[in-house]
Amino acid sequence: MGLDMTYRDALQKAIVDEMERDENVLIMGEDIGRYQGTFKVTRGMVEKFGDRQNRYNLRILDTPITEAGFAGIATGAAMAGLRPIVEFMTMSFSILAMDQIINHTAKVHYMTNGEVKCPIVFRGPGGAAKQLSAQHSHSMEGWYAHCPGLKVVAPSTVADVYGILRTAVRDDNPVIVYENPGLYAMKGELPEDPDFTVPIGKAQILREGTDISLVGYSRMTHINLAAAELLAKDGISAEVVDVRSLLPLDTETIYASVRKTHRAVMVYEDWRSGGFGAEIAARIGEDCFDDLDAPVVRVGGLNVPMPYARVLELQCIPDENDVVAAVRKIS
Amino acid sequence: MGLDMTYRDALQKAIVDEMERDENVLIMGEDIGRYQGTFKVTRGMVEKFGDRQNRYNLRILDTPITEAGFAGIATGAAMAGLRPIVEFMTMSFSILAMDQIINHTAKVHYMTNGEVKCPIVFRGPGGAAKQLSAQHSHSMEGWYAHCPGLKVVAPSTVADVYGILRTAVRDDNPVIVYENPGLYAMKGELPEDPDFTVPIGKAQILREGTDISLVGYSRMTHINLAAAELLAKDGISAEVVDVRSLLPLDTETIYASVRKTHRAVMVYEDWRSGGFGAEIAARIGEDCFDDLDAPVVRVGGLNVPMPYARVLELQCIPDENDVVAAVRKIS
Amino acid sequence: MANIAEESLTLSPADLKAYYREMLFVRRFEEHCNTAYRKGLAGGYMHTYIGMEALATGWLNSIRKGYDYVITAYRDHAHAIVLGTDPVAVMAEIIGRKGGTAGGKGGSMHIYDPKNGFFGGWGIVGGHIPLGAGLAFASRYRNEDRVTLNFMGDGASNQGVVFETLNMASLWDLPCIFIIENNEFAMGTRLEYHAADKELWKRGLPFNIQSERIDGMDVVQMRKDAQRIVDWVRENQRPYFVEVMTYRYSGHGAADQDRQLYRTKEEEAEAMQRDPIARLRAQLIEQNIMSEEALEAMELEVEEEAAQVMAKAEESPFPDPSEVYDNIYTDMTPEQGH
Amino acid sequence: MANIAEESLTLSPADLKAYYREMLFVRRFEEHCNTAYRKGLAGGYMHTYIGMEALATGWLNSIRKGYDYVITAYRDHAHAIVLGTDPVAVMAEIIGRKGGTAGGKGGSMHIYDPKNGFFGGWGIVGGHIPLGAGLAFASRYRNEDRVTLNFMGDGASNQGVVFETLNMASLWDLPCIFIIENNEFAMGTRLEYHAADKELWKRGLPFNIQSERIDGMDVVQMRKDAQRIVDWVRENQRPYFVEVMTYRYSGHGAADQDRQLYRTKEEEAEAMQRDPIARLRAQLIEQNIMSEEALEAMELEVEEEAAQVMAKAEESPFPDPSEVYDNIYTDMTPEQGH
Ligand SMILES: Cc1ncc(C[n+]2csc(CCOP(=O)(O)OP(=O)(O)O)c2C)c(N)n1
Ligand SMILES: Cc1ncc(C[n+]2csc(CCOP(=O)(O)OP(=O)(O)O)c2C)c(N)n1
Ligand SMILES: [Mg+2]
Ligand SMILES: [Mg+2]
Repeated sequence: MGLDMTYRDALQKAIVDEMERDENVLIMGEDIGRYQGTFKVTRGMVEKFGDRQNRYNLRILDTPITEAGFAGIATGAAMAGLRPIVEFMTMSFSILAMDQIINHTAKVHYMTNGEVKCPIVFRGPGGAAKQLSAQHSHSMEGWYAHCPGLKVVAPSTVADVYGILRTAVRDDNPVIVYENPGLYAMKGELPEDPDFTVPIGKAQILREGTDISLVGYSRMTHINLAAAELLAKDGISAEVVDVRSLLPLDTETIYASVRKTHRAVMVYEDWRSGGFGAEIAARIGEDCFDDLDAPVVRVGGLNVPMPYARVLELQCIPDENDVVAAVRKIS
Repeated sequence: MGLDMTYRDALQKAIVDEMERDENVLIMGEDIGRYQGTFKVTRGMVEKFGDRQNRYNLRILDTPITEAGFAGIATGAAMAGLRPIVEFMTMSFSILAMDQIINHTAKVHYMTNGEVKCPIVFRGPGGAAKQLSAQHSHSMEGWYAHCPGLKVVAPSTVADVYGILRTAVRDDNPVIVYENPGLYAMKGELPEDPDFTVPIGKAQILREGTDISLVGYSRMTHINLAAAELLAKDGISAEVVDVRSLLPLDTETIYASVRKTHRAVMVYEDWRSGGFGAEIAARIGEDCFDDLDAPVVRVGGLNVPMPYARVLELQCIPDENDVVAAVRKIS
Repeated sequence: MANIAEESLTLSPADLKAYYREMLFVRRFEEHCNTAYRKGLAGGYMHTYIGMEALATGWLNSIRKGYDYVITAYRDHAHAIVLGTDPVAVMAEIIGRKGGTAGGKGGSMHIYDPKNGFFGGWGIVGGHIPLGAGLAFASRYRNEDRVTLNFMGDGASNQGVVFETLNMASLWDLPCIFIIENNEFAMGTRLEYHAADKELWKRGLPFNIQSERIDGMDVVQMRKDAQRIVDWVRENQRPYFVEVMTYRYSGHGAADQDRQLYRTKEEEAEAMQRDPIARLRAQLIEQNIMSEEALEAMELEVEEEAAQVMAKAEESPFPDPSEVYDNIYTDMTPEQGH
Repeated sequence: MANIAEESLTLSPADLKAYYREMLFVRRFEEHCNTAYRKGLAGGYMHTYIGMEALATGWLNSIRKGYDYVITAYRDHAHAIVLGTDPVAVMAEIIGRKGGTAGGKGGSMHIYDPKNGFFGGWGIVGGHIPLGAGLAFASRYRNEDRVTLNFMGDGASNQGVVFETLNMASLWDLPCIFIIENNEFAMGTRLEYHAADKELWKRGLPFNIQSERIDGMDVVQMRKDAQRIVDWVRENQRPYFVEVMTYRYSGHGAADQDRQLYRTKEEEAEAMQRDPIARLRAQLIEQNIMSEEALEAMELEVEEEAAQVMAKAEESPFPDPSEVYDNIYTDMTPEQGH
């Protein structure tokens, strides 16, 4: 029997547990301290790790709105042996730090031929929250997963976000943790084992099935579970593959599922065209060609800058009906 | 009979012709004026359009090394009716302007619901030049082609770079022109027609074949042509599809080729995993499933931060032998 | 730097009345926005201008409306309204309706009205600053005598791209006024926790830009300073950097429910003493421009007007789902479907 | 701002001799680099420090080598050498050999030697500046008394991230010295065409950072100023901003063949008068520290040594193709193959 808690609280617990375990671990970001974080992941932490009246508190550090600058400062600190966790208020703002992350953080280890390590975690909500419009709703995981030198994870469950975040903090390489804001309030169970961690790089089967593989990550895994439920009513047995880690990608688990079901739908919230789902679909198509009884179909976000009005926004984000419709196309 | 010239000179001719045609067209970038451009695309232009002793010359404007800032200034100027061409010294540096391009330029038209247009061209060399190492060798076209609101072209011939650049300058939307530095010195023929342009959004068949489609863009099209030559010696007839425009993507032409040959290899220089070639491969797999006699195989750049030593660097970039090897896998 | 132009403007009683009415309307409008958010009529982020009204009124009445260019961040309702955008269209946008300034595609943070010279309405902190300089670039390129007002928050003034832009604006003589709306907070972060030197006006100095700090809580002074600066920039075709001291009475956005996380009630109460609307009201009475009764009548009228705006905006239908693909490009749509 | 620490350092004749030898070695080394580039032994970009030697010698002899942190851009050979990296390893890197500081993976722009406190060696103009502040952040976090030297070019000092970093360095009391190597050019762009105010030292002021401009062509003065500033930062644990005036005698990089595109021969000749090496040589003679003969002997020795370095570097083999996947991660490789 584990602990019942939200994804948000599991995230905080992982951060706190790691900060208590290792004093080199710190967290920085905009409004994460005194203001408690816009998505409240760090609520109460400033009191735990210091004093809210301090000019600055290096363990839980409120930064100015200068994403490139603090991503770089954290990277330099990691190069010198600290293990920073950087929160982006939303992943959309990490675009401003892109040069630091892609062109510096990700390359430190290679460019020094292994002399310098860069143990750092960048995390934050990615994808659409609710009516945040075009500039605040980016999915960034695909771009990061494209970049060698980074690891990229997108956990979908309470246990996973806890276990993977702890692993990420202990990893000697830069890790991007993509959190969908739609998951923060979701409840789930956390194993009681205080040493519980989840390795990076392993996909998992969250529902067994025989007719089709629904492949996704982060919140889309829950959409896939809902779709599987709907499909079951129609006698279609869908297997739900939760990718969890985009880089490295556990193709073994994904392929094993496809080889069993002979059909796959790849589901992701990012813009359909050029999202990382295209990579996963292309790999399945390339490596499981003879096992496929139908094309790998993709369900992605509409190729549209996110509109504000709810009626427009909802259209852009894939839901279980879109997944069901895709399954019907190839069943 | 057309004019013989290099890709570089055709590029300049397109820029000059458009600047002479329309006084709202200007070009800005680092060292493009007095220094003549690091890749010499703008050689001699400062004399043509102004005076090198001027403090600044607004038609051919040397900028400080502040990519985000001048990409944004050019975008604002476009919003107010000018038609700027922005040169990035290399596309790798456009990462610093990513927030401006992805989150501002690309979205102006949609966010204003069509009230404001943003006619702007961002261009520059992308991909590996020669031994520029990890930070200077990025292919950025995949990221841009992922972003609705932008158009993205990657012309491979002298005529195309001229004709497409002219079209891009006249386009009322932001256009990214990806130039591979390996093409600048390449010679080719430019039609004599002074009104010659090439539309954005059309792929072309550069060599007809019946056994396999080699799909690529920019410099990789020439690699594909070389591979087709090698394959011909072995009796394999390869069709070379030059994609030219990534967004919009001319799937019609690509699919028609695949439907004829029943086999496809997708070739791109960008990191294999998550590059835009994955999107094209995924689309072929999705839409031409029944036409395919073999998996769509991809040939991409190694998933490695670009190393300096020539022996290492050369390994990372696909060549005709890699394409031939891929063809053999599925023939 | 010393002030470099003489104050010459004198304001008529009619001006002061108009300013009072305008600021009051903005405040009532913003209150309706907060209500709309609480009622679930508006979603996303909702940032109001309550406490800062004198800036919009002071600056935007000092330019040639519809000719000069204006750009700001997401706290943008007031700018649009004072520039002359139909408040119904602004409110309709805020509640995501077809009749909104962007057909419901933008929401509160993304109001535009290019006909009135208003270029938004941007959500990335600091991101629009180069765009504003670009507007000024276009007018300099065409040899016009437009001025661009480029507003940003105190928090935004730390963003790197702002400094890049200041350098280029000065290098290239762009007629752009960079205006920091220093309301002392960036979301829940106090000025002294985000800026190494609280005197933000100094940031223009190393770029050889005329720079100063002025008071934004006295609309009369604000208006005079603004006119002086706008005239100077139009005349000299050079950039200007101004820090305007103000205060945000409400939370950062409508979702910010606990202001005591970052400031005390006492501090708020003290700031309330400087309320630009109350201050002008007192002046109107003191200078016998309006009687208490006349003021009350006007206030009722404004309240009524704001309520009407809200009601009319609500009459506007939601956008049609098919509109989702409209206006991504001028001439095409991207690949459609999920 | 006024200088805030007293000059106390006195340099011995042995010091001056050592500096002369060191600067001369750097120059000879750099000349070999240019030759290597012309011969096709080195590819990519090749930026030498010719004319700027006094900065490396002055600053890097003022810190605790191997304890303090140093970071710079792509013009990085001198920094590594003066910090104590084996010049053979530096040259081997420059010509892309296995024995290079990064096994041939980095080349001229990317020299690292963390054992000696040297963290590179970076190619994105301005991009390493926050990394440098991050090194200082780590030492402040751990309550050490390290100092970080964070070098950048004049062109780099326009990049937004530099200003962002200055703000945070001051906010958080980072013991970081930001040093602008102002060689008057950013590639082919003169200072006055890229910076709105040529006095770059002023850029630290709005962040409440001690800021000053010093001369980098007199190694003796350079060394004293550097020591004064390093001591102050170590003591006060605050950032410092310094503009050091120097000149780049060669082209921007080895590929820059036409310096007359952006500067006159007369101007170059004038700058040559300030050559830091010639200047120290004259001082050594004038102050009877070394005779002409002793100097010539030393010069021959240095020349010989540099040639040896080149020869030894060339003996190092090329990396093995299989190494391409090494050290992308500490514990895995990405998906392999084309
Ligand atoms: C690049 C970026 N980072 C973070 C945010 C989230 N955010 C929105 S408003 C804000 C505070 C901005 O403060 P300020 O510039 O002072 O403007 P004010 O809200 O006070 O008007 C923050 C952090 C954002 N929108 N963009
Ligand atoms: C972000 C970025 N933009 C452009 C370049 C290309 N580039 C390399 S060096 C350089 C000039 C830099 O001048 P400065 O900072 O003064 O340094 P110096 O070369 O004089 O030492 C430029 C434009 C780059 N490497 N990175
Ligand atoms: Mg503020
Ligand atoms: Mg320089």
